[in-house]
Amino acid sequence: MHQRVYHLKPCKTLTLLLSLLMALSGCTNDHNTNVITGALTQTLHIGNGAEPQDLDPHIVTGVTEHRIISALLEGLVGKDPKTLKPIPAVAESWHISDDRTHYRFRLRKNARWSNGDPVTAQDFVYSWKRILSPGLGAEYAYQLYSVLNAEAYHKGRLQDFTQVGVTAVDDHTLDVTLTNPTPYFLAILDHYSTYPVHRKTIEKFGSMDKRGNRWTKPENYTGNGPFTLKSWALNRIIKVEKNPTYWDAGNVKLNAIHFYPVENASTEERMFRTGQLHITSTLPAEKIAVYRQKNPDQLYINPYFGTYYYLFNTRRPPLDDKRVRQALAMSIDRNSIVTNITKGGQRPAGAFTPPNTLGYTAPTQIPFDPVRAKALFEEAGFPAGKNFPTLELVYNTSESHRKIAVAIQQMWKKHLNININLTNQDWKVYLARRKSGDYDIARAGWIGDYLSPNAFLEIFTRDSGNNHTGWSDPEYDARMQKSQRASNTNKRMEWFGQAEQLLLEAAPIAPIYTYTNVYLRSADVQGWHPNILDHHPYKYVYLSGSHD
Amino acid sequence: MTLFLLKRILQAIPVILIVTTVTFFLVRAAPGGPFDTERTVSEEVLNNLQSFYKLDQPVHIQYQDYLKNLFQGDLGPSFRYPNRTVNEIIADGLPVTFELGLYAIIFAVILGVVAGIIASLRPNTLQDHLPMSLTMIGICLPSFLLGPLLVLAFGIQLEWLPVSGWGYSPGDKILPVVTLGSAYAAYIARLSRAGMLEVLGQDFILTARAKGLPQWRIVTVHALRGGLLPVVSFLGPATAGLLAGSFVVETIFQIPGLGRFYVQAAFNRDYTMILGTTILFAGLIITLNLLSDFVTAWLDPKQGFVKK
Amino acid sequence: MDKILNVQNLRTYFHTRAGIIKAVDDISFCIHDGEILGIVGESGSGKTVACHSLMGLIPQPSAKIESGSAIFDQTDLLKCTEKQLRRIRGKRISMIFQDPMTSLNPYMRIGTQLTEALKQHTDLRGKAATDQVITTLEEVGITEPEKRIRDYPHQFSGGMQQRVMIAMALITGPELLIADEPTTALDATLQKQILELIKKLQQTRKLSIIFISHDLNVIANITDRVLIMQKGKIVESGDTAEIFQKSKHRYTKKLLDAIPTGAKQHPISTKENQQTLLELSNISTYFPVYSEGMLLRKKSFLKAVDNISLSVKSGETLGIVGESGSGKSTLARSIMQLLRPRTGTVLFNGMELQALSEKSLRSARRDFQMIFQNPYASLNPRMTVFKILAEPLLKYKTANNNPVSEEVSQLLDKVGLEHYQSRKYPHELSGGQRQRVAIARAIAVRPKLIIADEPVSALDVTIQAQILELLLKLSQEYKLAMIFISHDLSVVRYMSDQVAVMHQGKIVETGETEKIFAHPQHSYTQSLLSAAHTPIWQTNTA
Amino acid sequence: MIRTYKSTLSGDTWVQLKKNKAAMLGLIILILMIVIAVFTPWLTPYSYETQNLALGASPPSMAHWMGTDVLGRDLMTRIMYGSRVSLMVGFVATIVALCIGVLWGALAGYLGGRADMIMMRIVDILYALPFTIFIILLMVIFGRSMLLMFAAIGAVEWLTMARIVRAQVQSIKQQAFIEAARTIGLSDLEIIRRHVIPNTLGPVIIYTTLTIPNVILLESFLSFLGLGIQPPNSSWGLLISYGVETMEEYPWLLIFPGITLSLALFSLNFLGDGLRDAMDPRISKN
Repeated sequence: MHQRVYHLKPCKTLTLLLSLLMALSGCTNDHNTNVITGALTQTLHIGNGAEPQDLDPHIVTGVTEHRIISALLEGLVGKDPKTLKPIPAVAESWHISDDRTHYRFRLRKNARWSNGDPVTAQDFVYSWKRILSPGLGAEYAYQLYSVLNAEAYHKGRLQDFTQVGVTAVDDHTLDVTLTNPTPYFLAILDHYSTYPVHRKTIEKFGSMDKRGNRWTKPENYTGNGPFTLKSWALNRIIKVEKNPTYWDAGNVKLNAIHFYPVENASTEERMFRTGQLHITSTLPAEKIAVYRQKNPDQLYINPYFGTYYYLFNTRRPPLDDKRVRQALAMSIDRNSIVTNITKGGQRPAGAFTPPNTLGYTAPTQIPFDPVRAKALFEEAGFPAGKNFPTLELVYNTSESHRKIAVAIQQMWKKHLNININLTNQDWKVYLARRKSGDYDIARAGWIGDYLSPNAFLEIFTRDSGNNHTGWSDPEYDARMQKSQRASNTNKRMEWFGQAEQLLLEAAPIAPIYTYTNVYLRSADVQGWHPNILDHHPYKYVYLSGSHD
Repeated sequence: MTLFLLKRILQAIPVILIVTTVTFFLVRAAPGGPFDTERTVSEEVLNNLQSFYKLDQPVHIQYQDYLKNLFQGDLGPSFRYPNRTVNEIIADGLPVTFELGLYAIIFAVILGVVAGIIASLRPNTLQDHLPMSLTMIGICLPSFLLGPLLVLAFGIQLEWLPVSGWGYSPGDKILPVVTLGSAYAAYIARLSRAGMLEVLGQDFILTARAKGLPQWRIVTVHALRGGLLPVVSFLGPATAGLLAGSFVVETIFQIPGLGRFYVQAAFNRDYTMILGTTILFAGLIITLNLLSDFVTAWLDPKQGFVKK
Repeated sequence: MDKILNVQNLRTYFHTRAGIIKAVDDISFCIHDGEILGIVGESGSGKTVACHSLMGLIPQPSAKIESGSAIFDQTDLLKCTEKQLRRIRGKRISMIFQDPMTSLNPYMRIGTQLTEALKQHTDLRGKAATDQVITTLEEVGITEPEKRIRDYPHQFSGGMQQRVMIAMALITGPELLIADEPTTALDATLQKQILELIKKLQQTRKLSIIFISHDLNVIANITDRVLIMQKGKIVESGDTAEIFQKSKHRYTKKLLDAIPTGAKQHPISTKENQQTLLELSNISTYFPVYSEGMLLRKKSFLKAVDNISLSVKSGETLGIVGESGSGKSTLARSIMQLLRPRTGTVLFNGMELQALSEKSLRSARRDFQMIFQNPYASLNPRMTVFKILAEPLLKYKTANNNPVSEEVSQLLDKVGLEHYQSRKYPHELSGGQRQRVAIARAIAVRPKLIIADEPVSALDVTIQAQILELLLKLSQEYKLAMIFISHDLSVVRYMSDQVAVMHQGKIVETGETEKIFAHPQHSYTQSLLSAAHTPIWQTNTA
Repeated sequence: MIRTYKSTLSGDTWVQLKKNKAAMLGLIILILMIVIAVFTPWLTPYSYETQNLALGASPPSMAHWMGTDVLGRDLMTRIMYGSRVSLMVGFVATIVALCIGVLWGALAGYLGGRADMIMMRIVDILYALPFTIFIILLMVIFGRSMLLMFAAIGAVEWLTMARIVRAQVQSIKQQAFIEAARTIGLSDLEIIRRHVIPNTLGPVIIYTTLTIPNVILLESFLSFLGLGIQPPNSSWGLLISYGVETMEEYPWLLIFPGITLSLALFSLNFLGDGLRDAMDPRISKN
């Protein structure tokens, strides 16, 4: 079959394509970006990292949820945005007994819920009862374990909640009794797990201790914070508006805050660059150098209360030998990692607790000392890495973990002449393997919930569920107990130092660096003070119109 | 014709049932549960959670409950997002992903068919190789590369188009659709070129030319309908693949679609969400295949339903 | 009569990678107003390319008009631009083609295809256009055109489709009609009707027609003057009667002699002692036909083969003749067990074929082979001739143990092909050569029976004669029984000892070939014989 | 005695292929890439893993023709080592998909009726199963190996292949030479092997050349998940995905792997087109 072929004049097709392109370019981007309109309407646009699982303070655990809940609810005690010292919130004032186990809180008369109801002491009792009720399965319930019998009630050993150390003397007086003096108890009261919830709303949409309660839907939400929940479009945007009934409404300058659940860091950075966001939740490592150079005023690097470290499985030879662990920890060039790889202003960490936590800094540091490391290796029977088994380093899927693992793999090869395999695992498999001890070396990170060395050092006590290294030392536990019962701060810090020294000497972990919070912020944002907990109460924040 | 539909629908039910069963046990075999987090959860809390979601019951009972709810159309609560059910999440996400997928396919078809036709008019000349190579780029540049590239060029440098979002500002749908559609444009271009070449070689084209019809009429009215048959039969399975493919585009352009849930659910071991999206996906594949077979039959009267 | 078209030394060459092919090599001819000019030649003689060159329909990049002129109403068609040509094509000169099944757009209703031509060349629109279509359809003999206008081409029979084609060509009232083998794909009776229709239309519309064909009977029957073409050149031209009576050119004589006439040369006398090889007793094969009911499909049966009984003796050739749709092929496939007959038994060499298991049937197949109609489709395009022939030989590991390549060469010699051709692919061979390969494949395993289903109807007349001779020689040499199926009476008469006439699935008459042809009993056989016009130039022979 | 031409299909195809310039160019480039992949250790002074953290990502220079990556490793070396993985994955996984897909499609298309329906519904089921969970499970149960990756990729890619081959076979089945093959007494399997499958090669080759790029990029997704290759070694897909992250700061980290992949894909496609035309006797000869 012959096939007839046609001519299609080339110029006709070209003109067609060109006209299409011209039409497309017509709709240029109108120039009132969120940042510009935001300043006029005092609306803050924040990149929030991920879609929040829920907005019920007693169920959620993540940072993304914390950022939103802290706008909607307020606990007994707040934190000073600059110094993080406890400041009055719903509780106007409080009195602590001499033996430091009894706290009496005076609640503010003008504290209101968003539907106008007054905030009463009974609300707090009901809320603490809710989070401690076994049925709810609240993961953060252990924050209140320092309260008398709270742990027993939560673990189901005690049924009668009245025996738990929290009672409402009258509408505006709340008594709390602790099992033993807890110096950081006031710091805990700023954590959203201790926030009050509106009883009538909870019971209207489900029972007190059952999940799947619909009260967190925008149309049902009732909170006592500076803002109320206006709308929640899944995966798109969460809007909160100024709450007129808030007791300190007068000082709240922002009218609304829009949270964007942007998961991809580079997408978030691009949204910031085109003026869609005032503040981002994070910043890709490679962009740090660019912003440091081009517009340093938008780049913010604040120390963050967390440490990145490697776990050694002390149950598996040769990692059961302390010298091997020390040698491995000492041959990590932490400086090179923070300057060449993470590049996010992180500080190399010789110890587990971040330095200068309420004045406490670890007495000893694990140095970068390859010479001593080789010597230790020889002592342990592995001269120049001979007959040292190939260990497996497990980490969960992420770019930065991969880069750090590859760098450390190289360092161990260079300094100790040993080979390790890197195993990139899916998040859940990684968690399961770490919990069950099915690993040689594993990557880990720990963020403190409240500002105290205890938030870190308590992990390695015997009964802490978060110690996967298999290492424990009765002497270490004893020193931690002493720190709890120490009468004054200096004594307590002294005991923390003793405990950490023991920990670093045994080296079940190899600390690498302390986290920093790297994010971008528009110059318009005022009243956003950097602090180690990345804690920025919105009521002090406002937008100035000063931009080019 | 109704019999044709009925038969295919009857075949669909066992397929969906088998997919549900296999996925149901597959997800439970994967290590790590929905409630494992960085901070180890105490035993009591874990037990409470398991009981609330009835995960502590023997598996076969869980399976029966799940099927019972499934028949009533209830896909169960999401583990990851406690205050939302899977139905709600799908109801939220699906329309957006569907819209994205639909525009992407339309874009791919227009680009692909035009390139295919231009190429088929003068085979083995520049007019043939140029469009074919251009559409090839769609395959060489994967979406996770093309997306950011387009954003950089049109979003940031030229500031013609918004960088992210879906439906907020005008033109924010253009870049995601181009990114998702370009990969399919290459397939469609090749298929339509082959289809057109085959039809243009047939006798009735010669008759049409003998009738003195102008060339554009011969190509569009006579050749196109037969030429695009292979494209239609390709579109069925391809559109189903879009749901999974849209995950990358939705992340790059911050689009509130279902693709993200479909892929994240696996990482979060959100059993009900995985099952929900998988069943939806299975249903989608079957309907789309049925649709493409139906359209192919309708397009070709000899084969299809016009009675002898 | 003045000349409506005058072509002078037209040359059209194909420039392919394998060199230049001179499809039309310097031909000149003219056609007078109201005259039917016949162009005769075998496939590849350039007759179609010549006409396509006039109309500008030749495949562009490879084909090029080297020289010549074609004056039509003072304009030289070869010099026209595409736009000018388009005003003439379909308006003043229109064409009809050979295979109506593929020449109509299968996806478009015939009504639209007809109005399309009208809209292109006249300003008739809407109702007026539809009326014109209906009148033209009536003119070509389509019943109830108002209803049939909405039907698709595949809803028409072969003959009807050709009538639609003619209507489409004539609807714009052309002066010149080019008919490219319009009747080749049709049966004798249909052929006759279409030729009469064309003659009638030529008279009523005062049309001049160029009638291209390779079938001399048709040319003799309808044309006033004729050109004989061979390999791109006109070897002879003149009045039809004159050319057919006393042709001068050697090639024309060869064409005329190639038409098989008369009875089989040396028929095998029906001696009783020959044992019957094949015995069919009341075989019937039904095809389920589904009419689209609302929900359930109403199942009705088309009785393609309806209660047929016949027998074939070894060495004897049984001819089966009948029009298309009479069930000839279905009968052949039922015998070969390619289709399972619904009722009746097939006894072959004493074996009951239906009863055989799949495996034993496969080994029994060795003894009965088949040759198919379309030489292009019956050979695997991706296998060389050598492999096609080696396959059956290896399958049955023929007794004589000489190597396969030896066997293949012998087979090639038997069917008259050179050995070097064993390296070629089917599409590199001509139609005749391919049919020879098919025959070689059939006889490779020394079968006892060969069923030839219209083996020559797709071939040119000269090639046809060679293949028929080959089949006769082989059947004698190998004492083969043969069932020869064809719609061409003269071919069946020439080949078969016994003849069976089939009509709508039944055998209406059977017996000695010459007895049937001399005085047919059944009315259908009589109409069949009268339809097959005996060549006018041989009216004298009995 | 005539020399028996054992003219295999490949013999003739090679003769035809040589005439197609574009296809030959594609073939040469591919062979060049394979040679480079095999002899990489001797071709480059640098190792793919030794880092030079101080250097970090440096643009192309005399020392490093294609510059260095974020960890200071020579990009050209990593691309060459990467080609080993990508080409191997590209070809082997596609061949796995090809074999299963063609066999399954041919059988389903040829048998037709109930068998066809069941086989195609199985394909639908496999289409729908969640691929990510399937990968995670594979990794956990069988640990990690390249074989496992081929199985995983093959298990996904053969489905579309089967669908295409089935459609092709259904049209071939009507051809007369299939009926002729049956009259010779060949069994169904023999007919499928000798007559049906060779005639499906055209579209199969085209689809294969379109599958290879997908497979290469799918490998990077699997490696990202942890199934594929582990750092520090790399593959084109991985290099491109790393390159995308630093597209603005270090564009060469994206450009060079991107060009290499595109070069490979273009030459593959031209080769594929050439092969298809060479194998289809009808087109190649006139």
